[in-house]
Amino acid sequence: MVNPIYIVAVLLGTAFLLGLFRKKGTGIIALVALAFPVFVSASWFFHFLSGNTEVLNFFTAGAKPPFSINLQLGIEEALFTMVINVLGFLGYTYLYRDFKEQGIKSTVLFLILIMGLNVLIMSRDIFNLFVFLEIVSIAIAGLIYLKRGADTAIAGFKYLIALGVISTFLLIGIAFFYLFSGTLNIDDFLNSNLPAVKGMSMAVFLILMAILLELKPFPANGWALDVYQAAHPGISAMISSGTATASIFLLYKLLPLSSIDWLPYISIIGAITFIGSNLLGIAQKDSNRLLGYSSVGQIGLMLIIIGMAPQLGEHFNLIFLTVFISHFLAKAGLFWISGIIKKDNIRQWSVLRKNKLLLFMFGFFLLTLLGFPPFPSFYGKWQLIMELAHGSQFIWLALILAGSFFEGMYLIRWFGFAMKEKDESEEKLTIHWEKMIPPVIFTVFVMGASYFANNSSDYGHTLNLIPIYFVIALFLLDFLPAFVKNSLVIASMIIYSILLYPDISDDTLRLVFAGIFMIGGVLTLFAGYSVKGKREGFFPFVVMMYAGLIGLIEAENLFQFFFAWEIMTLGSYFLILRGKKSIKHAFNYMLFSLGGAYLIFIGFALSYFGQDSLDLSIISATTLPGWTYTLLAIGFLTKTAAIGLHIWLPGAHAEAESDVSPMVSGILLKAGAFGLILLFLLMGAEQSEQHSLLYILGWLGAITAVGGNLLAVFQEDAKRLLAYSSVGNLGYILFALAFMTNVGWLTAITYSINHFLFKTLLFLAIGGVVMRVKTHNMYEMGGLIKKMPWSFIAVLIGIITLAGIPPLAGYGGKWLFYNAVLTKGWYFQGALIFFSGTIAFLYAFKLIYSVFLGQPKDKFRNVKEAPIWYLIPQFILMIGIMVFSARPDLILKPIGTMLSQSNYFPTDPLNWEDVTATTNLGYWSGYKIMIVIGVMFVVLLGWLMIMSRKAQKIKQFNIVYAGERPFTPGTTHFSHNMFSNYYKAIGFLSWPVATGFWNGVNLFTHNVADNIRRIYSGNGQTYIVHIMIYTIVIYLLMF
Amino acid sequence: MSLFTRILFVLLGLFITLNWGLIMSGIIRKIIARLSMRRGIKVVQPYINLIKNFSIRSQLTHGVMFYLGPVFRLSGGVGVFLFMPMIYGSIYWTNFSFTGDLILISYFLFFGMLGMALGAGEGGHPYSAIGIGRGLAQFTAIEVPMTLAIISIAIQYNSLSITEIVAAQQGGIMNWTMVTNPFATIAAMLAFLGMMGHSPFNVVMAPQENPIGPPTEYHGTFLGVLQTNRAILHVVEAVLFMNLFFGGATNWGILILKTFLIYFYTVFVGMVFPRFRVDQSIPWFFKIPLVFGILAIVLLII
Amino acid sequence: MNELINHLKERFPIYDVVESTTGPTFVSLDAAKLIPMITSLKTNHGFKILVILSTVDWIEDGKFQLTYIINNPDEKTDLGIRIFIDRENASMESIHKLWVFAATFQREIKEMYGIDFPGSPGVDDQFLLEGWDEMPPMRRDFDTKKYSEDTFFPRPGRETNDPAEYMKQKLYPDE
Amino acid sequence: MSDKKDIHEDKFLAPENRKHVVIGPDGEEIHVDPLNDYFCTDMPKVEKPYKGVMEKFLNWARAESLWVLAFGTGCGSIELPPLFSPRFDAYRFGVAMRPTPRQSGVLIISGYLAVKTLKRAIRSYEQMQNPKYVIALGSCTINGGMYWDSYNTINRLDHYLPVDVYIAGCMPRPEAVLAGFMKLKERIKKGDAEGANEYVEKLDWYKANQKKIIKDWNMPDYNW
Repeated sequence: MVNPIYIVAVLLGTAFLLGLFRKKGTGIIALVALAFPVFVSASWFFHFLSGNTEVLNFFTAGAKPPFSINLQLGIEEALFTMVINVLGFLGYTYLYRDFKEQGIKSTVLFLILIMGLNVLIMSRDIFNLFVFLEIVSIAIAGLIYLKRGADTAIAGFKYLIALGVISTFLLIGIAFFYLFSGTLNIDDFLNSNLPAVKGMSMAVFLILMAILLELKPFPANGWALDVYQAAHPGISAMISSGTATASIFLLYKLLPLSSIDWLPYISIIGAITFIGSNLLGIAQKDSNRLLGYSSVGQIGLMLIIIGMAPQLGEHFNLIFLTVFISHFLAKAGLFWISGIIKKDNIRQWSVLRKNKLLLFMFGFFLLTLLGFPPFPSFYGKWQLIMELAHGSQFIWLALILAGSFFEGMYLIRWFGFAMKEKDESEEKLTIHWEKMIPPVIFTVFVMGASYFANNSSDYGHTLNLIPIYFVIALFLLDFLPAFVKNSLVIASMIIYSILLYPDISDDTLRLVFAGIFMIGGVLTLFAGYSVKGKREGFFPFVVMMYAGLIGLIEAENLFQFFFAWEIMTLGSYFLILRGKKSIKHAFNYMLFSLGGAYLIFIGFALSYFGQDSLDLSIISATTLPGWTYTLLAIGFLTKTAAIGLHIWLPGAHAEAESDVSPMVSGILLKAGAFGLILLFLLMGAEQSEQHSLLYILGWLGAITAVGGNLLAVFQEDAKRLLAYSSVGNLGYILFALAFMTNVGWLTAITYSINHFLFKTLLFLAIGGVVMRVKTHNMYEMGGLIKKMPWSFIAVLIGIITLAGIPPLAGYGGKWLFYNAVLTKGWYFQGALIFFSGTIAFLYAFKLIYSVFLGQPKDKFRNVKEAPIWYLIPQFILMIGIMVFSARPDLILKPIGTMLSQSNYFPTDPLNWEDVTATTNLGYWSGYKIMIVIGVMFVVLLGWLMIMSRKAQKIKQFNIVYAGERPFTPGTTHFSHNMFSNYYKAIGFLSWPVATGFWNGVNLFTHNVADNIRRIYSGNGQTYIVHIMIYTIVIYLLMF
Repeated sequence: MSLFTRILFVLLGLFITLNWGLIMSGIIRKIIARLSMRRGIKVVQPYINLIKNFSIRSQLTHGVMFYLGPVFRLSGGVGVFLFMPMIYGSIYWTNFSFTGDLILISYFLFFGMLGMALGAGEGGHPYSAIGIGRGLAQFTAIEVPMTLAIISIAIQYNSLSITEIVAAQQGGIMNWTMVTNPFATIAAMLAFLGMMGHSPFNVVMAPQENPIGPPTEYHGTFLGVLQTNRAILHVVEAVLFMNLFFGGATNWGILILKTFLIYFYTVFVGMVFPRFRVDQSIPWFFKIPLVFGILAIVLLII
Repeated sequence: MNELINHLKERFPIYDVVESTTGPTFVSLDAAKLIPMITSLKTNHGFKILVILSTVDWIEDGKFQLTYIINNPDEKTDLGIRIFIDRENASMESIHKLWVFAATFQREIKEMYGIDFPGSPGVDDQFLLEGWDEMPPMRRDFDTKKYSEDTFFPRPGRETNDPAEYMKQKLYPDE
Repeated sequence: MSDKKDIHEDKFLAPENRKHVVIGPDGEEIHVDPLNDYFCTDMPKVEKPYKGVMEKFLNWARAESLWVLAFGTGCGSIELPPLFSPRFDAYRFGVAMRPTPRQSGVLIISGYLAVKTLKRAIRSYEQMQNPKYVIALGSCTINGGMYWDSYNTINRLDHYLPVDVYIAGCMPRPEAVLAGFMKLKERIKKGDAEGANEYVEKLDWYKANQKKIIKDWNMPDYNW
């Protein structure tokens, strides 16, 4: 093994020797020089990893301390030096071209920087640390000037000033330290067991404070943000990932010096930093500064983790390393990408779309930062939150998630801009190949890290990762034409369903939802065949969404459930984002999903409190039932879009692509319903003690039903109308679930199935129409029945089911509803539900009339029927509706049996006499009703056909018009603002209160962020004052 | 009873219902005429109108849905009849009521409405759509007191089966829902006004401002079908309310008497009150009938 | 009123003043001076309302007479202004800029008399007559009886009697 | 038709009725010919009555159920509302008003007919279903009455629509109108009132007369 001292030697030597060379070849030499430490540290790391635990201690100048400086290389040091050296090597590769233009000076500085960082990690001598800290600072200050410009100069100067102050602290601290302890060596000090002197703690305070300030804690970090903003992104990457890493390690190394327990304070500092800087990030528009805020935030999170180390116990390593490595890789990657595209405003990042690889990496890094599965920090965060809950640190848990939420807010918005914002720049993106290498390598590292994180996580091995691998495979196969990929996905979903079936075939409830997810998935994918070309970036996310959905079904413990939930959210977010005008809506969707997911997260964590397993069943044994259930319910309600939390839904569903809308509306929403079902079952079903929660949820469901349906009535956009209708229908489901009776649950499941059938059908049919007419506005359509008869039939069947008119399946839901309401005794809520059911007529009529009936418009004289690939799934769904209408017993009987026999809902079940369902209130025979109505209908139709067989076919303007002729089709079609008088009567109920509320919250957050941001005046002196005040405040807090 | 006999009796019952519906509307028109000191139409005028409409020689059609509209409408009317037990205690006149209960009927009423709405929509006449929009809007409001009343009855009798509800009311007028649950009766009867579409809730068809609403384009045979349905539906709806609130009927005579009175009540109110606009009628339903409906339930709960 | 007339006389060449105690006072004016005078009346003298714009066909003189009756709502006085224009290629300046609805009067006059008002909005659109392609029907040289007989299939056997003669003959045949 | 002049060259054709091009959703051009695309251009057919007792029975029903289109053309329309007042009570004869021509069987031309109104009357008449009847009210419909030499009022209604019953007078009082209804009933019951078929048989003649005075038809020949 090579002694690590050679790292210093080689780097320093090269730096000196470079001067001997002329320009030529310096770059290559530096690169080789930088590769050497990578090799050394990596070899040591693997050496340690393979079981050697002996820590290497070595000394410069061959003497013992205090005469020489001793360096230490254990597994930790090896790891950190390795990552820094890799970063250095890649960072240099990235900056190769810039350094070449700059000449040798910069290269020298860079080599010095890397050397300094290495020593910072390895050195055990405090004064030596100070020296190398200074070296690093000066090297960075020099490198900041790499990018020429006034702001660079100012930023570099501020940096120097701030670091000067910090160094002063450090130096004074060291001086006192030496005064009191007589040694500068950490190990000596630790071994000496010196008595605690009062002044000693002051010395250590100053030392640690300096290191903390080096870590840029909020709010004393204005200088650092200016640096991030102004410096060359390649350098920012080094600062953000490199020096921060070294500083964190430094803090970790120096902490044992203190006799006072610093950990709580570090946590508090970390928490303030994490929340504060993420909050400020919300209002940020400059991409580099945004990354700076994010960097600072992540360091805050790491500080929290370090501070929490005792509580985290054995999991500390995993948590810290995953969070650290995520930040390290992603931040460097993002800064590098920022340097490639050279855009400051986050809105201009839409240029990324010109290069698929860049866009992919950008998304990859952002998701890594956000902690979505399967990225490493997901495992870390999960473990962190769980451990915190286990140690009943609930406030910390809430703070961390709040900070993460803020971070999510700006990162997602940024991502939305990159994906969808209009790209106005004409110029081509010039990309140098060597600049692409580092981010690509880091992407690979992230993947590897994910793999290791998964393996080393306690529950990672229980995950079913096959779907995830399939997603990755689809990314690689993205060059294939769409229909090949579509077939592949359909086939894989069918095969997976078949494989899955034996596992869940004995659990009818899961089977139903698996059926909705998988059958629905296959059917909606059929529509995808009508898309020509490659359809890049569609199929991986479809699979991701369905993988998440099916993961929910398969989940056996909380971890798997949450993993699947996040995967599903992520996949659906990307799908929604694909729509033309969906940037804002996808953002809203993700925000609400993220919030909801965090609530679920907290709920899970709370139920873990005081328990040892992560099995789903611990929810029922939770020691904090009120909080746990409420949080979980709200979390799931964000997905089902209960009123108040619904504002993301209409836009997201309406603006999505034609075949994505049915996926997200007909199928995805059921994930929330499934979550609620799971929650309610675990709450103890019929024996549940949560009466008040259920009562509130019942009212919420009823109000959601009315609100959603009422809002649907006043829509002019066909897909928005359907989306609001989904809100209403999910309200029914929530309401029925909250009953917690046998029949109530049957109602909910019937509604889930019905809603899946008709909403998928309607969205597909309307999607087909929209595809042909290229508009969502119903009043622009009209009279399409003659052009699209099949779509018309689909919509007709759909709205009959929706409105609950016998004989179709919707009626079964209504009948069950009455029975459930009457058995439960929630009469007034029930009345609200039935009122909303009649409101459904209004929009159902508006939908079918405005689109298919009335006056055909000139523009659509030549439109064709919707593509056959849209019609096939529609017909399958129609057959499904017919079968379910005629023989509801086929599905409801087994579910009823399961509900009543599984001890969940033993009382008052639905009785089946052959095909007739009976309760002690009434009876219902879907089969007989179907036959009676069918026969009668056919007879009457035949009769009328015979009676008016000679009828003359006439055209659209052959209507009685008081002896006049209609003016134009557009003016004769009565559609726009159809229910104006209804609005006059009860329109006040549809005023956008929820939207107003959330807009207010949004505005408030932004205002707070904006106001706090003013402390960063841009003035160096102010920043110094910040640092001083900050130090004093911390001092006062501690002593 | 064999299926064949049942179908035979159903057809017979349908025939009686249709005829009674036509005669009833004739009689009512006659009474109205006498009230305004006219001789008025012949009692058989509805028959003549019906024959006339079926004898129209030429027909026009706007499209398939224009055809299907009246079929849906009549299916709605006949269907409600089929699912309605007409005479209590008779095995012959219970039709197909074993397939479903009160909820089936109250939702099957929509079947015809939907068909009419679609057929009229296909006609392409803006007034049709305006009429339907008004009708549906008004219906949502009507449904609220109606639902409350139905829930109230279901709580009272602990059943949704019409036959059982009628059975519970047997044995004298004191057992009728009208007496035992007056608030539900009031709420439902106020809703009934709206359902029947007479003044003051006839803005759907308002001839002076909206030629005739949904059926503007319908004529000849189509109109005949609609009239047939109207005759049947008026009787059947009256039978529904009779069964729910007024003790049902044990023979056709009582049925005829009670349905006549119930129907007459709506016409009577219609003669007295002027027409509401939709934005007036909806708030009205949310006031008085709603209060009665809530009272009906609250009183039963406590 | 006299004051006003005198005032007008000083400024505009009006003539033929016909004063009336019951109806409006009429003045005549050169067609070219109409716009300045009527504008002045509207803006300075409170004649805010255009009551009517009508036409008389003086076929014998080869003139059309246009009568503008304007009203002062504050003083409750009316003033009629007559102007005469040539019957051949009759054309008059439009006053729709003073009163928007004057365009409607002018449109009717265009249709019924064929007097053009260049610039008046919609002046060429049909007003009362749909698909009329004959001479404007209110002109006195349009023979409405002949047109009717040619066009409307007169029922034969129609007699025309002098009412006085006829009544005498029917009621008092002896005298 | 007698003159097959292309209606599109008609200078009176309203702008919205002229052929035009719109851009479809896929950017394709769509040529719209409003007269052919918006309206049915077929011609009506003679609907043969049944024979014998059946037709007699139906005719009785038609006669006893006369639905009048609520359409007032001239000063006579004010004479119609009293018909339904208690004093005259036309309901007892099976007469009722309907607001839509589709459902009406009787068109009452109540007084003078300007050319403009005639156009609407013809359109409304054509929108009524066979069998349909026309009652002409007042002398204006017979020979022009006091408007006999007007440039704008027709003289003889029967040149434009097949009239079943004329009721003379200026104006005829409601009693006279009732008498007219009785007369119409008689004609229907006898089977004489086949004006609708007559109109179809002599459609060319009627159309020629109509087009002679109505120059901006703005529609295909027959208004379904």
